[in-house]
Amino acid sequence: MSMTTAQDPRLDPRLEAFEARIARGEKIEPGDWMPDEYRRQLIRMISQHAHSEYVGMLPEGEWITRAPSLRRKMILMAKVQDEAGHGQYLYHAAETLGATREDMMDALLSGRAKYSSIFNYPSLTWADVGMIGWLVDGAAIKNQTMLAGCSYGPYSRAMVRICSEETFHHKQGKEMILTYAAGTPAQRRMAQDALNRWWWPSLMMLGPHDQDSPNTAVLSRWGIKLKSNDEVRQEFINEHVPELLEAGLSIPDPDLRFDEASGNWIHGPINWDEFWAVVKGNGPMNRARLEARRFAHEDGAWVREALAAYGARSQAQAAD
Amino acid sequence: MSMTTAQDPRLDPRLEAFEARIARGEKIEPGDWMPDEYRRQLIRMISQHAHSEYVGMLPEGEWITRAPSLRRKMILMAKVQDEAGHGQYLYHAAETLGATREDMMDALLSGRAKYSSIFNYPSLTWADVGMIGWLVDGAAIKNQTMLAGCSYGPYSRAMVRICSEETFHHKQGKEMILTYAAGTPAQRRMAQDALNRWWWPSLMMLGPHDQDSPNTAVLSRWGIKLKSNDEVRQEFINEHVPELLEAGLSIPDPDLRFDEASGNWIHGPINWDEFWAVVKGNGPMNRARLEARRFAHEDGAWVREALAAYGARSQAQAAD
Amino acid sequence: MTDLTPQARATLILRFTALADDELILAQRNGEWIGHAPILEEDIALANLAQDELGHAETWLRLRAELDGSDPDALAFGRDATEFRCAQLLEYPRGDWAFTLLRQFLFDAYESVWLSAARASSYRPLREAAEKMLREERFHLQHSALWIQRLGLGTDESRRRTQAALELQWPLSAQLFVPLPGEAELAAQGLLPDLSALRPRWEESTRQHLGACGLSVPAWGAPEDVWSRDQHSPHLPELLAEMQGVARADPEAVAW
Amino acid sequence: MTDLTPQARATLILRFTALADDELILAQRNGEWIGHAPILEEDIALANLAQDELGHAETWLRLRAELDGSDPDALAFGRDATEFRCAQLLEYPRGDWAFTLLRQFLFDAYESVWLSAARASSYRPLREAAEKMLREERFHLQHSALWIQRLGLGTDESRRRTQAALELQWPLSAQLFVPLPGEAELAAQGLLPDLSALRPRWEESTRQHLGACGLSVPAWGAPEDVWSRDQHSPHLPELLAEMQGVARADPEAVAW
Repeated sequence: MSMTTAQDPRLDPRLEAFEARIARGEKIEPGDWMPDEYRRQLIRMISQHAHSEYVGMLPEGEWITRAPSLRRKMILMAKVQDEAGHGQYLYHAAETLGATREDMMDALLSGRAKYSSIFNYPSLTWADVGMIGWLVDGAAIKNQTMLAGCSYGPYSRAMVRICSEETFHHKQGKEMILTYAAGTPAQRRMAQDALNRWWWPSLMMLGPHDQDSPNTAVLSRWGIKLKSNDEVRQEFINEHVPELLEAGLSIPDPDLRFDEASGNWIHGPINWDEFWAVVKGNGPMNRARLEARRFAHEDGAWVREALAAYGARSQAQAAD
Repeated sequence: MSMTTAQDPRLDPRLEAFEARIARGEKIEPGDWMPDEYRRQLIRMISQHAHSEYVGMLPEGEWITRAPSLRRKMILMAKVQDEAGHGQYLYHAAETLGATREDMMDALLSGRAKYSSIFNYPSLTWADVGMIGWLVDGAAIKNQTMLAGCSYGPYSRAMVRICSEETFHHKQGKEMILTYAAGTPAQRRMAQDALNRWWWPSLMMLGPHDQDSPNTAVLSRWGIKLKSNDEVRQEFINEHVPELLEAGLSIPDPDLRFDEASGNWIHGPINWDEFWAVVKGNGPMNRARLEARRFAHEDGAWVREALAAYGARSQAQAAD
Repeated sequence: MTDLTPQARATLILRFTALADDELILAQRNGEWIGHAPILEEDIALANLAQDELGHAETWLRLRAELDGSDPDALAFGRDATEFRCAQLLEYPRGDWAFTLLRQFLFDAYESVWLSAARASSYRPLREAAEKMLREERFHLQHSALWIQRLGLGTDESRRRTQAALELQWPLSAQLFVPLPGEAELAAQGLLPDLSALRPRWEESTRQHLGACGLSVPAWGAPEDVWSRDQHSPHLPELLAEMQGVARADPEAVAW
Repeated sequence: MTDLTPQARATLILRFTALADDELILAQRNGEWIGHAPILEEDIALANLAQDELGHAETWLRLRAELDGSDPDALAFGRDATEFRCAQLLEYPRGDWAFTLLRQFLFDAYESVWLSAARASSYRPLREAAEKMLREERFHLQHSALWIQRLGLGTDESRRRTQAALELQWPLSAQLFVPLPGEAELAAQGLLPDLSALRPRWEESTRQHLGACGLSVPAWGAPEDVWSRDQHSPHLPELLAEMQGVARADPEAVAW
């Protein structure tokens, strides 16, 4: 049992200087002093974000083998590859804060770590790939654009890079859905059905309402989160609703309305029970995603062992 | 090194009685005296035949999951099930001669035992399932009808039972191809393509020409083989050529002609090089079939162990 | 039959679809084993099971057809994943022999209690179909229950594999008991079995057998983690791509 | 291009189809790994490989289209198994990591010698395409050759798996060198590489590397066991069912 009494971090004289730097818009870099809580919150957010990219390869990756044209297959492979790359940058960014890849992977595979709720929804038709690009990446971009301005240098720079790639994915997803919305009856049905299933999860993935979001206050003070979940969600809705309607699709929210005064599209009530169930990760789909990740991990154990053995052997030879 | 000099079996006094029984059309039964060579030839033939049923589940079985209607799926499952059942009867028939299932399975999986060359051709389209039923089962029936009259009781009775089921499969295959031959352009193309690929292998599966068939003489004397390969092949051709032509399909043999004098359809030269290559079993497809059998066998090892352990446990409990 | 309300008719159609889809998808998974079972006798047994299941699927689709004039083949081979109403338990890949036989056991036990209750339905076609299927189903349940015994009480390896399958399948099984829209009303009217009454019966009998076979039943998930039957796993579209590929490749075909 | 004889044109079309099909099918198999590789870095590497291969397939289909006006997508997604001209080596399921990387190595080595020779073709579009692809291909070969080294010289387990893959794949590789109808004549005319001259070069370089990696190369099968490119394994229709399912499900679709 530890009996040390930690000094109240709010009394640390370095805190004032740190907060002043943030206020001036300076970036905090890996070697710089930072409060433990700042480090902890960042590791939590960045590793969750990395896991989301890693798990996020699955719902779309399943469709690589089924993409219906050479061009779509190529685009989708490149996109899932980008997601793997994003996972890589983000794991590196978390490592600059002292987290290790092994620990993070272990936390993911054991079910302790979270990842974005959105990836626990299954992709059931080919149009889901387009809808994920348009809505899910669209929502992600709003969030990432905000995070690109965050106070921690490595995270901010990773976000800048990721955002520019995501913008590309977003365009491709939109183009795909617009094609199908103007396509054959079967294609139109498929696009509408995908919208019906992905609309609400896309709103939810931006997080709980501000009053239910426990971390928002501290994250905002330290320049990690520059906007609230509800603000980001509103931006997402305002951009996407008119485009979806123009494509001739209907949005599965009977209460959705345009508010002249604020210039905002106002959505109806969100089913947060579903959100929390998905976030908590007990559902069958969560299990399936983690099973897939665990299977790939265990199935690849002998490869990683061979790699290590070969590396050791090469080093020994080089030392001779 | 064994120095025993076996007595010339042709001098065994029981041989004359044995051959007289066969001449009278009596069946030889498991307990009866029989020449070693009779036993050896029968074990060879029956176990090859059993293996053929067992391996023969594969080319059609692959299409169970892809059958395009509820009725066809049902028929195909029943058919492959029948093949498993035929394998069972035949392994039992070989066991009556002293062969063991383990030895036979080992001979198959190690590549020592042969099975019908026909199952080393792949099924590439759904129409192959129909064409296998019509041609391959059609050829098998000709052979099996002949074997139903053979002198060894258990083999003869297995053949009677198998033949009646095969007749059913043959009808179903024919009905399927007739449907497609009268169907859409794509269905017609598929049926013709299947005929192009299965015609020659079906002729070859009935075995080499009489002059190249080393076992025929002794098998015929002992009433095991009542007709030569060429006779059986001619029966097959005479029955199937008119039906295939009537279906509007063309047979991939430019030399095929009807001989008024004999009333036979005369086929062109058979590419026996291909036949021997397939029989010898070095080709990629042979390897794939045996891999599939070996995989199922190894993959099921733990199940068979559990079965044995459970059996031992139940026996022990019953003895308490 | 003629005095069904439109609502009752719609709900019956939905339930027959769910019944058919469970059987069809399970038949598909079991069909994958034919030719690849650990012993030749089980190739035969699995083929038997799969044929019975396919037969049940056809029966339910025909009961649906009597209500809406639909075509069973068009439903089986022409619908996309989102239009299916099977439970996810049936969608999962065949896995190993323990996975396949445990799923069979859990489903057979469910089907037995469902069919037993359906014999009391006020809808005669359902009553008659249930009566007929129940005879086959008892044999299925015997077969799968015996295998669970062999695997649970066989070797350490077989117990480990069966337990691992149970960890995944038990929470999935809850979806079998989620009522379809309108189903509770039809249960109250005596047209359909009451799923909430069946679940404890199913649970009691499966728990008892699993326990006797040395397996430990994991906890249920939270109630909100139980999905309705319009929520599928990504295994379903994969399965359908294989199952429907030939049928869909030639849209002009009138007969297969 | 205008002075090709009809026979030469037909043979070129056939060869471009074979080249495209090998790459397309390999891209499909490699694509199955994306999201499931043993380390995240290899998800990225495999995705790279698969994209390059798909790009090569498109290039070859475009070269074919210049000769017969065919539509690359229609060829990729509309043909049945019997119309494909890929080698069976590429059709086999992805297997384990050793199987995938060994196939990649054997195929990369083949592609490198083929493309090197094709730079001397008298058919300019082929010459130019080969020049361009060769740059990518050298990187592929480096990557797969390094992996064979790691696996062959890694652990006993990794060597065992790689050796098992080699037993199956080596005899299958012979099919890569079987000339298409009319191809020997075009080789003599300098339009296409001479496969019979390439085989010893390929064999020398692969044998040398495999040997250095502690792997033993099995014997070739008999000459008559080598199949022409219109003979496929049953893995091909299975692969195509998955690959073409969406594209074929809606025959009215003009754009995907």
